Amino acid sequence: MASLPEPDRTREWLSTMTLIRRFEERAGEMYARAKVGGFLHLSIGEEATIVGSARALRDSDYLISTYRSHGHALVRGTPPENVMAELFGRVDGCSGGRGGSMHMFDLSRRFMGGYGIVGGNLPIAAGIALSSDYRDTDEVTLCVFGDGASNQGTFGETLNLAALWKLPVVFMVTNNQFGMGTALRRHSAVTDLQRKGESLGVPGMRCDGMDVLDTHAVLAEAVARVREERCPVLVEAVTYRFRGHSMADPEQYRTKEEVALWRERDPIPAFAELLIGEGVIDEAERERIDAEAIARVDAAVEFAEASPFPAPESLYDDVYVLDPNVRGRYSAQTSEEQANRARTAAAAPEDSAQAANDEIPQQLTQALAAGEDGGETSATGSSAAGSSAAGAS
Amino acid sequence: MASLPEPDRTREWLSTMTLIRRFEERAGEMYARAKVGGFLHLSIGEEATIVGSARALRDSDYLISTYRSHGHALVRGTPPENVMAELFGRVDGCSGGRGGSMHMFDLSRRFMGGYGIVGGNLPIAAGIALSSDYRDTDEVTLCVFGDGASNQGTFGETLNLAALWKLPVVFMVTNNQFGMGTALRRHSAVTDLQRKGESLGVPGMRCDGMDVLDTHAVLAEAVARVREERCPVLVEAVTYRFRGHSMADPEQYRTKEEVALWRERDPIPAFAELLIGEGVIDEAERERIDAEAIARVDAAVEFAEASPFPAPESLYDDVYVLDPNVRGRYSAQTSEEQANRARTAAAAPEDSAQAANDEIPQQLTQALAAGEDGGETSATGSSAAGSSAAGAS
Amino acid sequence: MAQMRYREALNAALREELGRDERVILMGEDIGVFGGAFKVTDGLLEEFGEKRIRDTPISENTIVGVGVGAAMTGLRPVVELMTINFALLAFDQIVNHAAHIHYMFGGQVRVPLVVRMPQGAGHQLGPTHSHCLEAMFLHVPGLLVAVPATAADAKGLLKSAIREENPVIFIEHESLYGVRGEVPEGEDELVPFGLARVAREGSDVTIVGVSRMALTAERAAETLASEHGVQAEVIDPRTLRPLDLDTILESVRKTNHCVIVEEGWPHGGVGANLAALVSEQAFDDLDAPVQRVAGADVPMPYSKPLEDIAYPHEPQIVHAALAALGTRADAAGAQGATR
Amino acid sequence: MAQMRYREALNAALREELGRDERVILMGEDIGVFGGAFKVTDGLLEEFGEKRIRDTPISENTIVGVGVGAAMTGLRPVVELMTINFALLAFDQIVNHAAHIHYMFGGQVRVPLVVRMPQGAGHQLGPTHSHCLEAMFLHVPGLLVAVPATAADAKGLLKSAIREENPVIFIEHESLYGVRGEVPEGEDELVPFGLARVAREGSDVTIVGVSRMALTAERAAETLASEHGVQAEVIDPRTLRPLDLDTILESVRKTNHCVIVEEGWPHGGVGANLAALVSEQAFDDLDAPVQRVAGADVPMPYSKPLEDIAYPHEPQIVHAALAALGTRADAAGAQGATR
Ligand SMILES: Cc1ncc(C[n+]2csc(CCOP(=O)(O)OP(=O)(O)O)c2C)c(N)n1
Ligand SMILES: Cc1ncc(C[n+]2csc(CCOP(=O)(O)OP(=O)(O)O)c2C)c(N)n1
Ligand SMILES: [Mg+2]
Ligand SMILES: [Mg+2]
Repeated sequence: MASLPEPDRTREWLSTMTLIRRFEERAGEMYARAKVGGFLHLSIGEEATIVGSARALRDSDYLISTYRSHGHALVRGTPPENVMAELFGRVDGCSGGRGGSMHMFDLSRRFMGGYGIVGGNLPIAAGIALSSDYRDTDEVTLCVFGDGASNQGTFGETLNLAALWKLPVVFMVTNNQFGMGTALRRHSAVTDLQRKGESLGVPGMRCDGMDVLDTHAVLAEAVARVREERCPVLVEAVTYRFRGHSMADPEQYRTKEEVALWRERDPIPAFAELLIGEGVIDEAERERIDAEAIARVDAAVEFAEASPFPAPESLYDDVYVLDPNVRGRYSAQTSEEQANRARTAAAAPEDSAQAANDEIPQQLTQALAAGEDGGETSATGSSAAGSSAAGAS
Repeated sequence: MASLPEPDRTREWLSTMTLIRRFEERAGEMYARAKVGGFLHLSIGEEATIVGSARALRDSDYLISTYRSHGHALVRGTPPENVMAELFGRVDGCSGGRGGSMHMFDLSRRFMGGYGIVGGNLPIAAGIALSSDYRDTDEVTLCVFGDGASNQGTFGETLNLAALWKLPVVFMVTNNQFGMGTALRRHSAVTDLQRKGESLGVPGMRCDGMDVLDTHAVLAEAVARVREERCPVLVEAVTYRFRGHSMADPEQYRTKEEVALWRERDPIPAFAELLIGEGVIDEAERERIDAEAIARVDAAVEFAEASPFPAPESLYDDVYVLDPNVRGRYSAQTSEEQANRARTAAAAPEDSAQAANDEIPQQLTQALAAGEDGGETSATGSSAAGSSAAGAS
Repeated sequence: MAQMRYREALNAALREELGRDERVILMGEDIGVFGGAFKVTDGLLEEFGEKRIRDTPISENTIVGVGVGAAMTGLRPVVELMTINFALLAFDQIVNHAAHIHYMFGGQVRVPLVVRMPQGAGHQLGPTHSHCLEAMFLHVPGLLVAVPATAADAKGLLKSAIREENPVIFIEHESLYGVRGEVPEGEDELVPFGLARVAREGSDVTIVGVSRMALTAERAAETLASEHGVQAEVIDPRTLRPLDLDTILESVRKTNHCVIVEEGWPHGGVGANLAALVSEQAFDDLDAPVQRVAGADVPMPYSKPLEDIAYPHEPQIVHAALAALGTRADAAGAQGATR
Repeated sequence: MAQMRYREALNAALREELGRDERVILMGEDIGVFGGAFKVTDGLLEEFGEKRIRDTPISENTIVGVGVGAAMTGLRPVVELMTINFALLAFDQIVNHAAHIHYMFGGQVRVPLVVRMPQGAGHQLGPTHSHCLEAMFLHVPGLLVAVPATAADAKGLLKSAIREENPVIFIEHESLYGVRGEVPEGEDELVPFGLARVAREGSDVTIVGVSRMALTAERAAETLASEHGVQAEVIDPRTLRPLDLDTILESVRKTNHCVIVEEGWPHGGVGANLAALVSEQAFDDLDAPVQRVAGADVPMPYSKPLEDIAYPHEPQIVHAALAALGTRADAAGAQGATR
């Protein structure tokens, strides 16, 4: 293990890991109380992997994830209020209530989304990286997916293409030992996942995903290498999912003992104790950090509760970027009522949020100028724990 | 190089390579004369790869290929008459004129088809192998595809699954240096293709695909290993496509010099000279072999010309295996005429060919009993050059 | 007759066919140790073992392709795709391979493969997890398409599917798994393909409901009868290929009005297909345009109130039926009895 | 106006848009060094370089996904799939990703991606290489679908597609690449989406032809006029999303007869969708059922005589139009003027 990074940073890491944990515990409760619907995939146990990796990025870098991505939104700085509101299906959700737990998004923080399709985010990550290179920036994209996803066709296709085109992507496989109820050795012929890119021209690295320091150190190296060499790297983060795959999982595929054994390595107390041992924080601060996280999550629930549900009239919004000059119908629903709605929508003024990604090239030039000598930033992290909840992003 | 196999076998190899060459040259001419339509992908230059690999199989083993598969049909023993008739789109074609050059098939010889979709045959090969294992046979499946196909999602998916499930498949990548007009190094990050299965748990081997002896030796080893260990192997056959990708290819992506250089290694004269040098054949026999091949191809063209086109009324045959007890319409075409045709078809008696694969399990038990101590068979090869053309398969 | 849930009926069908024919094998993600994402395959691994009940990696296109190859060589594989949404990854093996092999190889080989998967909205799974895609499958010659709505049909059709010689796309519905119904007992109680179920007889309007919408249509018919004095005939086609169009046409010839209800997207949906067929083939019998009730033409939103209005419920069907009949009333007023 | 082939018109559109907007990049199999399987991208690599004209490995799903990611971050990628048949491998990225991202992320991000590909039969490419799949794409909310039939539309619509903010499925036709036509000159000569082209005016019957069938329909209309004294109005919708239904309905209101011609499979095809819409929305104006002329409901056979009868030609269209009108004659005879 490398020597400890600056105290402010490690404290922020602990805070963010704690926030993610408390957030997800509460999300689970809210699910049980039917405040949250759909599937809810918690990453409890995987917080060191999430925080250690994301903190190796600059603000101008991109992060793209899966359906298990509350932590990724939070670590990028999306206010818990908006993440919780998304789970509640409210207008202030970070995807406007449209996506839910599996489809979080925050363009302004370059959190390029959670995706419900296993393996679906890999090609998109390569496209983002292509775009970074095309614009001559030194941005890096961190693409996170699971051990199970490494068997999907897109894995081989995308890693080959990224190696061939020299795209700046860190592919991080979060090896939490299972794809749903299927244990690693039952779904992947090669279980040493860091090696799974070798035949595709992508070198591998591994980190202890239960240890935020090791994760950060390895990812920092990977990110630096990718930023410098403009070639992809595959990192395996070895971790464990403490909870079921989603909320309805009887967990017949593993023993209580196995779970208990991994729980002994819970990354949050482990890191807190290390920081106490090193004198970075004391027991009181640890408690304060936890209390703050809980308070923040309380506020998030309150905010989400208060946020309205999307209006029924908004159902057809943003299916298309409508062009008012178009004569034809985007949607020729059969009832007059519906047809009219689609027509009226076509005449509606443009939503300002829709202009966002047109601005990216300019945004980037600025961000780059600012970020180039800024090194890694953790500001987003602390702002996540500090700022008040803005609108839908 | 190992010591030369028995003279009868090597002679048959030369005959079959020659037959394939002459067949395809003629097919090209027939294409120019518009006797053949669609795409025509020739494997001229790749005959050693085809014959060397297929002759490592038993009759009870399966071969599955791509859209470049005239040679694979011929080497399995499908009469050239039926292959040519397929190119001509006639009823006696080995796919009844329905498939054309890209979709050859001969169930009775366990040639499990050519497939027009790059990478489409890999999962099917794994399924065939699964079936072999399920029935407790020691059959092996040889799955042939191109260097370009190794970038398709099915490659990673299927090799992983085959390794995991221990399926008896020899995956042979015919590295002819190009996927269409894209040179290997421009489409695959790893160009040492034998290694492309390592990360998927599939060990690699390589053979000189321009040398039928080396190809046969390596494939025999691979097939024996797979038959024994019931685990997949990946073999790279290094070869070259002398002609364009298909008939309409200006070949701007390579130089005449490069082609000329490879043509110096033409596998057919090279092998013929070796056999002459070793005293297996003499110059006269070499000429006789060639003359026989040409005569056989003449006969094939004559046969194909004489074979009728499919009757218009057969258009709807074999879209479905029709069940005469079904009340509903398989096809509710809007015109009365068409609807009636679909209905009548439903009442038609069952085509006997359709019962073929139900019989496979029994067939297999028999074939196995016969084949188990039979070792490799080359009988199919010589019968290909000798038997008269039967019906549509 | 036994009372069982749709899920249990499917499980029973699989169990019976596995017991009856050893060429039958099951493959899919988490169908074994986990027992199936929707528990349809629960207990089968224990009963039939790993050789026949096979957990697969997450590789949809390849899993289906393995099924194709196995089917071509004598097995009768039943592949479960966890949900229909993931079938989009397997379209190449389904369309270019499973559907076409019998034809393109001149009838030499069959592909007796079943691809099972649930579709549908209602559980707040959002845009990537709520599709109804029957329209994409019924478009493809070579495929059979089953859309059972009841427990009895789930069992009877799945057994028929497994005994079929053609590749079958077997579309279940996530919201139906827990629904109970009467199921005939007996190994050979099959429901044939291509035979519609007349769920309710009526003389005023024909309502065709596809997949889950057959049940919603039945409820709407009750309301139409009790609150509006309208007798609706409700038809569940059960299979979309082969299609029992005659039963639908006969009904329309009697009622002169038709409503088609589907959960999926309206453009080029199964409703458009049926509406086109009915409009063409019962042209002179229709007193009003065929009414279609379909899901909203949007990716399915997560938020509950939006999701709720994004797929059809009883009231829309009642409304559509009345609209169809209202048109008759108007036309009668305006043009006399000739229409 | 310049005379050019459909292929050249597409090439010109790409060249102009590449020159006009440096966010535009092209990706696809063999589009660069090889010049494109159908030579649509010929010369572009030389002119714009490897950074913008990118040959890809054979990885359809990933290529489209790369386009999605690039589009989300400010580029305007044009992805070529060699033919529509291979799009079946990319359905996940097209439907679950490209089509849904704008909606499912609450409108925060756009996906201005064009996926170009040719479809169609006529070259004896057999079952895996001859599909017409517009129906599968038009089904999906979030996608725009263009089906240009002329060189002018090929150019004008492709330019519009590249400037579009939505993902566009741009469906060309293999048999049209060599067809010449007049093409307006000028950087900003766009053909807008959602505006049908009335290819021929007429008062007796409306014929809607999709993709290549627009041209076949025009020829059939000539025959109808010269040999049968029937004046057909021929409409080419040009885009199926957005759909200029009004132009079609207006025409049907005038002619009272409608024929829809498509090359693809009849079940759940684009013809069914249009027939359903017309039958519903012009119910009182139709004097006879909408006639659909579609490809045969079979995988496309290789053999020339079979292929020839497996997709529509002029005579079938003429026949369908006469059948539509014949019904009117019959009806007039049998029932008087009321219908
Ligand atoms: C294409 C696709 N197939 C199947 C699923 C269903 N599914 C959701 S999560 C999951 C397991 C994924 O495992 P892994 O990649 O290891 O990620 P983890 O859930 O462990 O984070 C499966 C099979 C899906 N969402 N998408
Ligand atoms: C899925 C798919 N994508 C693209 C094509 C078009 N295509 C036909 S052959 C070919 C090149 C394949 O190269 P390789 O696998 O090396 O085989 P080879 O042609 O060299 O034998 C391509 C791109 C196709 N048939 N299928
Ligand atoms: Mg996992
Ligand atoms: Mg090649």
